[in-house]
Amino acid sequence: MSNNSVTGAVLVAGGGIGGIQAALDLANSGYYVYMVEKSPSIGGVMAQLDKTFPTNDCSMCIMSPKLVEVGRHINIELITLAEIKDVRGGQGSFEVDVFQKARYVDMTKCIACGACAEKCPKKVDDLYNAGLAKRKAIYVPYPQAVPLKYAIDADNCIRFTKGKCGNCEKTCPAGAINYNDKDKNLTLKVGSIILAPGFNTYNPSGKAIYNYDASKDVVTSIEFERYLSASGPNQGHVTRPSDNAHPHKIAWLQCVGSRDINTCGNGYCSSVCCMYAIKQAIIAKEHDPSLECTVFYMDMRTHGKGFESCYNEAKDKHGIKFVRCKVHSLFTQEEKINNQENLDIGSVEDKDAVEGKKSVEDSGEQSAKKSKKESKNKNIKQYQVLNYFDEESGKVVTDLYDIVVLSVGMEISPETKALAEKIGIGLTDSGFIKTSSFDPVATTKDGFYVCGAVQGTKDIPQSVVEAGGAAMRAGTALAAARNTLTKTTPERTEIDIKGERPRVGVFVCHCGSNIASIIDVAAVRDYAATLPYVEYVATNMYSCSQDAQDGIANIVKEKQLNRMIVAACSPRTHEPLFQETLLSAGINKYLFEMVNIRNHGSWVHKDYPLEATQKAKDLVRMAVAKSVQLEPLAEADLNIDQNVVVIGGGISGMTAAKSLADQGYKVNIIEQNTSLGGQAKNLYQTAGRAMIQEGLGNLTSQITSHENITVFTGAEIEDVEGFVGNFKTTISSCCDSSAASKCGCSSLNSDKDGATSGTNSKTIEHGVTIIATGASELKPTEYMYGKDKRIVTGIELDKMFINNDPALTAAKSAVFIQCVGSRELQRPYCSRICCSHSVISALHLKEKNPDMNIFILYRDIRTYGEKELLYKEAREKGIIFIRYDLANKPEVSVGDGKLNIKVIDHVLKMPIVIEADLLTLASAVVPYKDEKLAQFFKVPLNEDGFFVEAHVKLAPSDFATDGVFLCGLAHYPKPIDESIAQAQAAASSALRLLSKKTIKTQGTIAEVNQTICSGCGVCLSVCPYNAPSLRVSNQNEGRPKPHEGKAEINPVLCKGCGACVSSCRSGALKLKGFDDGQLLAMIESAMNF
Amino acid sequence: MTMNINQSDINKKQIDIINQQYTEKIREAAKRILLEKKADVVIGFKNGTEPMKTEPCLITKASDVDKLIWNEHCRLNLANYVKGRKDKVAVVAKGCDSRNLVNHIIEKQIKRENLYIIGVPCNGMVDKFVNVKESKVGVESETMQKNLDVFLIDRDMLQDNCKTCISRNPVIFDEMIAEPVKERVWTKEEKLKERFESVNKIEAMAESDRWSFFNDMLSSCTRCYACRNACSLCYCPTCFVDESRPQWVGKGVDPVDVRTYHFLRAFHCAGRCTDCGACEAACPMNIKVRLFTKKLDKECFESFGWEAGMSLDERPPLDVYKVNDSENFIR
Amino acid sequence: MKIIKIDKKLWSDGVEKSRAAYRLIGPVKDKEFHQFRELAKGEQPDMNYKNSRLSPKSIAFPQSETMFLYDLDEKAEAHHIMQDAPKDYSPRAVIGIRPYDAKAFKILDLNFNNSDYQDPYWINSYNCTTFIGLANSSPDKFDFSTSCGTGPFDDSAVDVLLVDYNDSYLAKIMTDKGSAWLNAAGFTTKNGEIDGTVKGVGEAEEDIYEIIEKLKADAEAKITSKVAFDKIKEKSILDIFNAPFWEDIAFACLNCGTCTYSCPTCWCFDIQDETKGKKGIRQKNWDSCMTSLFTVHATGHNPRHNDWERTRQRFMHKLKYFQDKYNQGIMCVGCGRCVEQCPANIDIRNICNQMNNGEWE
Amino acid sequence: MSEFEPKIITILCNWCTYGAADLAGVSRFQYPPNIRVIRVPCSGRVSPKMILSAFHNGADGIWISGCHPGDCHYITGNYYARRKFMLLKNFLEYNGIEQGRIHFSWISSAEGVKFAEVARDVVESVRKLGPAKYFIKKELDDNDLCSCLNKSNPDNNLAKNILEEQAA
Repeated sequence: MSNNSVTGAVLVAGGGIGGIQAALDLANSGYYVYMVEKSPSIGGVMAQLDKTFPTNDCSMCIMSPKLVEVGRHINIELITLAEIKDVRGGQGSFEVDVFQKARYVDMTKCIACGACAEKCPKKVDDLYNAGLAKRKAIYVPYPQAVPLKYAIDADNCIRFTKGKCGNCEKTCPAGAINYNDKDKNLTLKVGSIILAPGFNTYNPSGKAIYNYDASKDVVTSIEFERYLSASGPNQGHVTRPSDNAHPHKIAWLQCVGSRDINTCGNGYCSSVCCMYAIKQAIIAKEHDPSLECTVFYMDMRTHGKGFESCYNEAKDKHGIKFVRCKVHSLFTQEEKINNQENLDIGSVEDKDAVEGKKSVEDSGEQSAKKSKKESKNKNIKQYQVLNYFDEESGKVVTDLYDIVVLSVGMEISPETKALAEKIGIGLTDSGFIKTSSFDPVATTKDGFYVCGAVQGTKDIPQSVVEAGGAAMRAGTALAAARNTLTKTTPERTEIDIKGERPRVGVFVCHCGSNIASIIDVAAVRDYAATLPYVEYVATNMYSCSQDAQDGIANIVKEKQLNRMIVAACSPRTHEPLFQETLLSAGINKYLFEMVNIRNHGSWVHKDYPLEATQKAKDLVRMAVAKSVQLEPLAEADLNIDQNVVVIGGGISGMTAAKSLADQGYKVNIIEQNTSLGGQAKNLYQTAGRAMIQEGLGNLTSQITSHENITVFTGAEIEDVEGFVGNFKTTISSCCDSSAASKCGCSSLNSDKDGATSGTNSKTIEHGVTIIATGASELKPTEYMYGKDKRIVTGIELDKMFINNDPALTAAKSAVFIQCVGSRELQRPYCSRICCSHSVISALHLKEKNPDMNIFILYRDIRTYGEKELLYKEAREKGIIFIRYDLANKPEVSVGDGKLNIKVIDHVLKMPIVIEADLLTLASAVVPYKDEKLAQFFKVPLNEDGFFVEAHVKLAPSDFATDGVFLCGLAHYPKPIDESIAQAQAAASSALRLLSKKTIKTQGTIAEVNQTICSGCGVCLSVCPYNAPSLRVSNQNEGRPKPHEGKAEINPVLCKGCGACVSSCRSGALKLKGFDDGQLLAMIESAMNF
Repeated sequence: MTMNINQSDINKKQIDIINQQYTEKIREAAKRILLEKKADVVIGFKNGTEPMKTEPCLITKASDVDKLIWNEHCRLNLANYVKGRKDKVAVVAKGCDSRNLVNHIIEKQIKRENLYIIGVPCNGMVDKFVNVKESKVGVESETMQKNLDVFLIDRDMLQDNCKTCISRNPVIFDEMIAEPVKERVWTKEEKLKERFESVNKIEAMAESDRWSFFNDMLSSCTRCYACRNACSLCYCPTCFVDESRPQWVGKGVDPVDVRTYHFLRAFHCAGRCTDCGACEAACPMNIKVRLFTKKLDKECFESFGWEAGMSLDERPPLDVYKVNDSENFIR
Repeated sequence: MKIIKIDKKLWSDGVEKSRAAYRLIGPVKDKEFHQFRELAKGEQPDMNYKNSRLSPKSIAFPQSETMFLYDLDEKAEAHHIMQDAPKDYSPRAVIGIRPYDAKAFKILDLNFNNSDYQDPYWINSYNCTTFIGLANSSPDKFDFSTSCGTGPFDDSAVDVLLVDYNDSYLAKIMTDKGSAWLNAAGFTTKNGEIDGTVKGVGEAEEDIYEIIEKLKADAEAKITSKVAFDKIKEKSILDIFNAPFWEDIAFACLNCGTCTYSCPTCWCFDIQDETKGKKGIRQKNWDSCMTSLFTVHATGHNPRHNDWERTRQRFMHKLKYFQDKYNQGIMCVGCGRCVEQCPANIDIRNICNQMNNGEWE
Repeated sequence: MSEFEPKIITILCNWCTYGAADLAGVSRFQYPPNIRVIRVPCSGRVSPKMILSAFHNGADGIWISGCHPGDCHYITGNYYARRKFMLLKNFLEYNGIEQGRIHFSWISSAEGVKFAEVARDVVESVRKLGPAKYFIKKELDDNDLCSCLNKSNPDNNLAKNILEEQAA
């Protein structure tokens, strides 16, 4: 089957979160990935964020494991400082010309000690900090950067610009500086290309109305994000930039560079700004509860999962003010103040930050901010004056703010557009890469896929979803060449050390002068030699250098060491490296222990060399005490059944099924109804104006004719056993086999011996499960729904469109009421799709009958992204939008055969009555709240009844439970294109597992000693992964299982957190690698010596 | 005051009558349950060998049911005798016993379907040291007057935990042998003030006094583990004090080891303790070990609104969490 | 044997005086209970106590006793070598011990000092101790000592037996050790003579024997509960071991250590090492046959897996095995502590009688 | 007192606070060298045993830090830990352990500044309290352990009473 014309490698252009996810999905499912990133390290905008909405998770915390995984992946090749120049060839075999700028630092030698940057005399605007701080000409963009290798910014380096200096070369202890490094042109052979270049933020500079150039106190949202960040220029202290005074009032201006065709040409909505403004306001308030925060907006667009409640909390709990008004301009007002009042000025606590500020002037650089007016006189305070129309009072209000944050929108960079044009990829009118509703991650050109903001403005989870989708599509095209270019780590044999007396080797690292300049490395080494079980001690100049690694491995072999300790830097960055070294010497990698005497020692106690040395000795002693108790740990292999079950035969389920079937996997679709199609059967058009019945028909016929897909309709799940890789799902049909054909449900037990009577059930063995059970439209209980046939729901209207109902053309007046059953007390979430859906339907009505009077009664119009253009079109076509609020909902009445809708007009503030021939209720999307299914697969449901994904941001299509994935409306309301993308993403996640055929369990997992387990079940209660279970006898086995009722841990599901271990009163649980004995040995030895 | 003395006599008689009624009803129920095979065995109390003593007993034959008795000395918690049994057990349960049965069901130590609960509305237990303390039988106290409607026994003679009982009637049962007694209606403030009065007193002490108070209190502890063994919550196959790898609590009578034992035992009962008083009723040295468990009861009540064993639907507070749990102690 | 009469007014001075030659131990009230403790300077034994909560066996058999010390520091001389723990075996007197408690020491002595095995810690402690017994004129309801080969006036295990008699103590001098203490207390001369120099101490009157006998009879009459164990000896071990009543007897038992720890004759101990940092000790701790750890094997197998088997072990040992092995009655002095203190009303008197009188297959 | 340098057992979760400590290092934020870090996967791994054991062995202070709620790498570990810690801290203090001996914090891997800040505060608060007094297992060569009498130790109630009497 192998097809030589297809190349099993994919190029991912862009190292933001989208690119990262796509690369990981592909590399983990059998494709070699080249990741081309234009900056020196990956991470993109997400790395710059302080927190992520709506949960306010620390952005770096959740992202850095992914960064590290990319950096260490043997099937991902990072090509940094690089750009695509040209692409030749076609789908399956492209040749890509890549231009890579010289780094001037040898990545194989650089140990990221930072000595070079310390000595570098040249300060440059730090783009990571949005130009608000300075970095050096030799730099890493941020401390957690991957690859963690320095780079020289040749445009600013004194050595390159003036031919002098050379400090870094002199300082570098590793000899990594190479001034002779040259730019390179590479040609990469790949089968598919994923474009994930991300976005630029709108630059408000040059637009006088925003006062951005004139005042330092007007900042963009990305700048404010850096101010908020603990790793930002102010260490997270928000101060008024002009004078570092403590701010009292901050305003956010929404839609700067979005929904704006006057100041700029960006007619679309940027989708994320409302939420990030809320997030920033909440964080700012958390820093200082007395702060007054006001968000000026046009429509609050909080249409994502958990967003609406975040918005409500911002209002109700945090007291953030929301004012509906597009502020047209602002200006600076100066105020003289006397010295008494001046006390709170200049209170930045951190010296570095103050120096950083000063250096802006010292450096003599022309920065964007340089030209800004600063308050030269300390006695003059700057305020930002906002004039706005307050709807409530009906008056123009003038208000003063300390800081104004411009919620800037997203834009696609000219370079990206130019590249797209050059390689012939279609763009939308707004300049985003064009895709279609039914193939949302494929560009107009075969072989090119897309994810993230370049396809249209979106938030992180949506980008991650698309990344999965793009990976799925890119991989499917290359399925024939899967595993042809990937590398595998060779299996190595380990020496069995069981029963041996511990023989510990301790290696103490100088890290050049990083450690040795403070800590007496030789003394630590000599001290280590006196510790029990220590058989060998040594120091290394750089323990992580290749030659040191080789040396260590040789010593381990020669001295027959069976435990290894390296006292150097952080295990978070270097443990895998040394474990690899130990493994290469034939010793189980879990017999390694790392002591952090640099990050936790020399670097933080530089004025206390004696104490730092003593601390290093203590830490080494603790590590020795632990290491003698370490045991070799096994990573067991678990086979992954190669079959798939998809639950739900709607668009999402079918797409997921097709995606995996196209890659050669056998897929079973279990559908409760007697036919496939789900909600889409009743839908008319997508926001992209694609005809849904046509698309659905194509998809359904592909499914039913697919050789790898078996469809079970009218089928219900009876029971589920097992776990990742080894599920057993029993389904039954609504009728017995003989009646099945009449009903439309599947005959389940007829596949072997023809139709049989009796119970109609079947057990399917499968390795992964995709839950795509969908949701339904709420049947409204208000607005007289059901009392008059002119009152329909959104879906019912679509049915009328599909049936070309004559009532539609006959209608003279049509009204839509939005938020029916959504954003209310009993159902607080926004149903996301209804605004766009009503707008499209309204447009369609207009097309049918241009004279029809159409009114859309709304609370906030949430036509996010390019759907905003539909909203604009609707207004242009005379569709009237009337806003109502929750306290004054429209009233529907029928009298004399007339259908009247009374609503208070938001402009006139007067009730108006509309007589309608058609009233469409944009009714909420409600989940099935399938608790039985949730229990079967041990996956959670949220309060609203939607399934809860593993992580809101970074794992939107996964469950915390391994082997179970999620897509479509069961996750949250979403339009078809997003459902399809998520279905592909869920399939991609599933593929990561399936393609491995076996998975390795982690070594550091929990284990139960059943003889002392009391079977109380606390471990089951605290484990988020369902790893523990209580032993139950199989009734077929006849006699009770040993230790029945006692707990056991499924090593495949355990992630090794240890929550069960600390909760177990009986002490029956241990966490290998972090067991009580080991930790108590560390505690004891920390104090006793 | 003469009124009161008379009242006391009336109470004494009332108790005797109630004991007699309860005893008969229990025997009747036990007999029926055994004959109807609703359970294989009945666990209840029999008379002890000395006054003020009772002994838990196991009845397997309907002909033996007359051994069963009920009086105000049925201190031990019979839930402790039920855990781990594989047969079908009927158990005589007062309020606190039933709360511990709830714990057992939640913690899978017994299946509800294997349990038949003979519910006893409880009139309070007499402190086992009451004679040692020169009992005040017949001598009226003010507290008794106030609590006449609540307890039939002189408050000063009551076991300490009974004085502030929140569930004298069983929370789950298959049958009741008498009409439920009237429960006191508590406000949260009253609970915090009265139920945890002893704890509040210690909290009000200076730190160093607290340390020496407990050290003094535990100085007579012999580590006989009667408190642990009488506790229905202590069912670990190997107690942490007996762990040997690592052996991190010494086994001698070093005060720190003794202290560690009591500290961690109480912690293991956190959110599970029903304040049944079995530990103190068992302690031969009359050590007020409930001062430890009650502190954690108080914390769980104050912070998580939790009282153990009141419902089958929720696991104890350390097995669960709420996103908005208090964290003002965390930086 | 000689009896002297000591005026109670002289008593405390005498006790204090004996401190010059003895470490003094006696019953003192600790919270609500009496305990035997070393008496601090100026502290007097409470001669009006009824019974101590715990038996005084810890005087020679402490709950925790360090036997050896060791050093794990390889830099230290003699590291990893057990060193004898320092001990103080200077003379000590236990004042006010009840006759049955003193009798219990004789029983313990059978175990700790016999031809097969001599426990130096026990022997040294026992030998350096003088027992100044105090007859019990008002035994409580739990006392059944008379049927256990001792009694409230038993003088067989004490060096001196004091009998409370109006304003005096009648002191029966049983041994030289006893005489020596009386001498150290200044009640007698070196040879145990009474030379009349101490006012208030004198030879007892002639009829003192009858008086004591009368007091003794009065006291013994107050003891109503009895045990019989004569037939236990005759029954076969397996017969009693397999008797049908054990599970019933043991049902209520919590398997706590209350009975064994309060018992004056329970002698089981366990040896444990404890280390902290580089220092270590080896210590001997009381053990209890009631705990599962008592017999658990290194393999995890426990021959007495069930709670009731452990309860049976305790009574079989005390009432059967001991009789068979030593032929000196039962391993019980009838002090009644276990009966009084058992939280579950496990009553040795009932069990003994059941073992003795019971008829079964 | 000014000579006293406390030793503080510090237990950090691998994913957040250990990362913050690394970042503090990278950023060269200085803090006193009194803490001894033990890395665990999750703050949910920390059990009361470890804390008691630290006191037994003479730690002057204990500091435990994990991810902010919601940031837990293991989804919910720190939520369970939070309940445990709350009870434990209050129970220790009820037992007489001074306020300020035991500290808890949530520090994300981006909060290098906070790590150094909290480290300084923890060390200072413990330093102020002086050496640990309670829950310390005494040295095993102490003579009173060799006593031949049961329960003859400095905490002996009797001895204390006598001392009090003598004082009075």
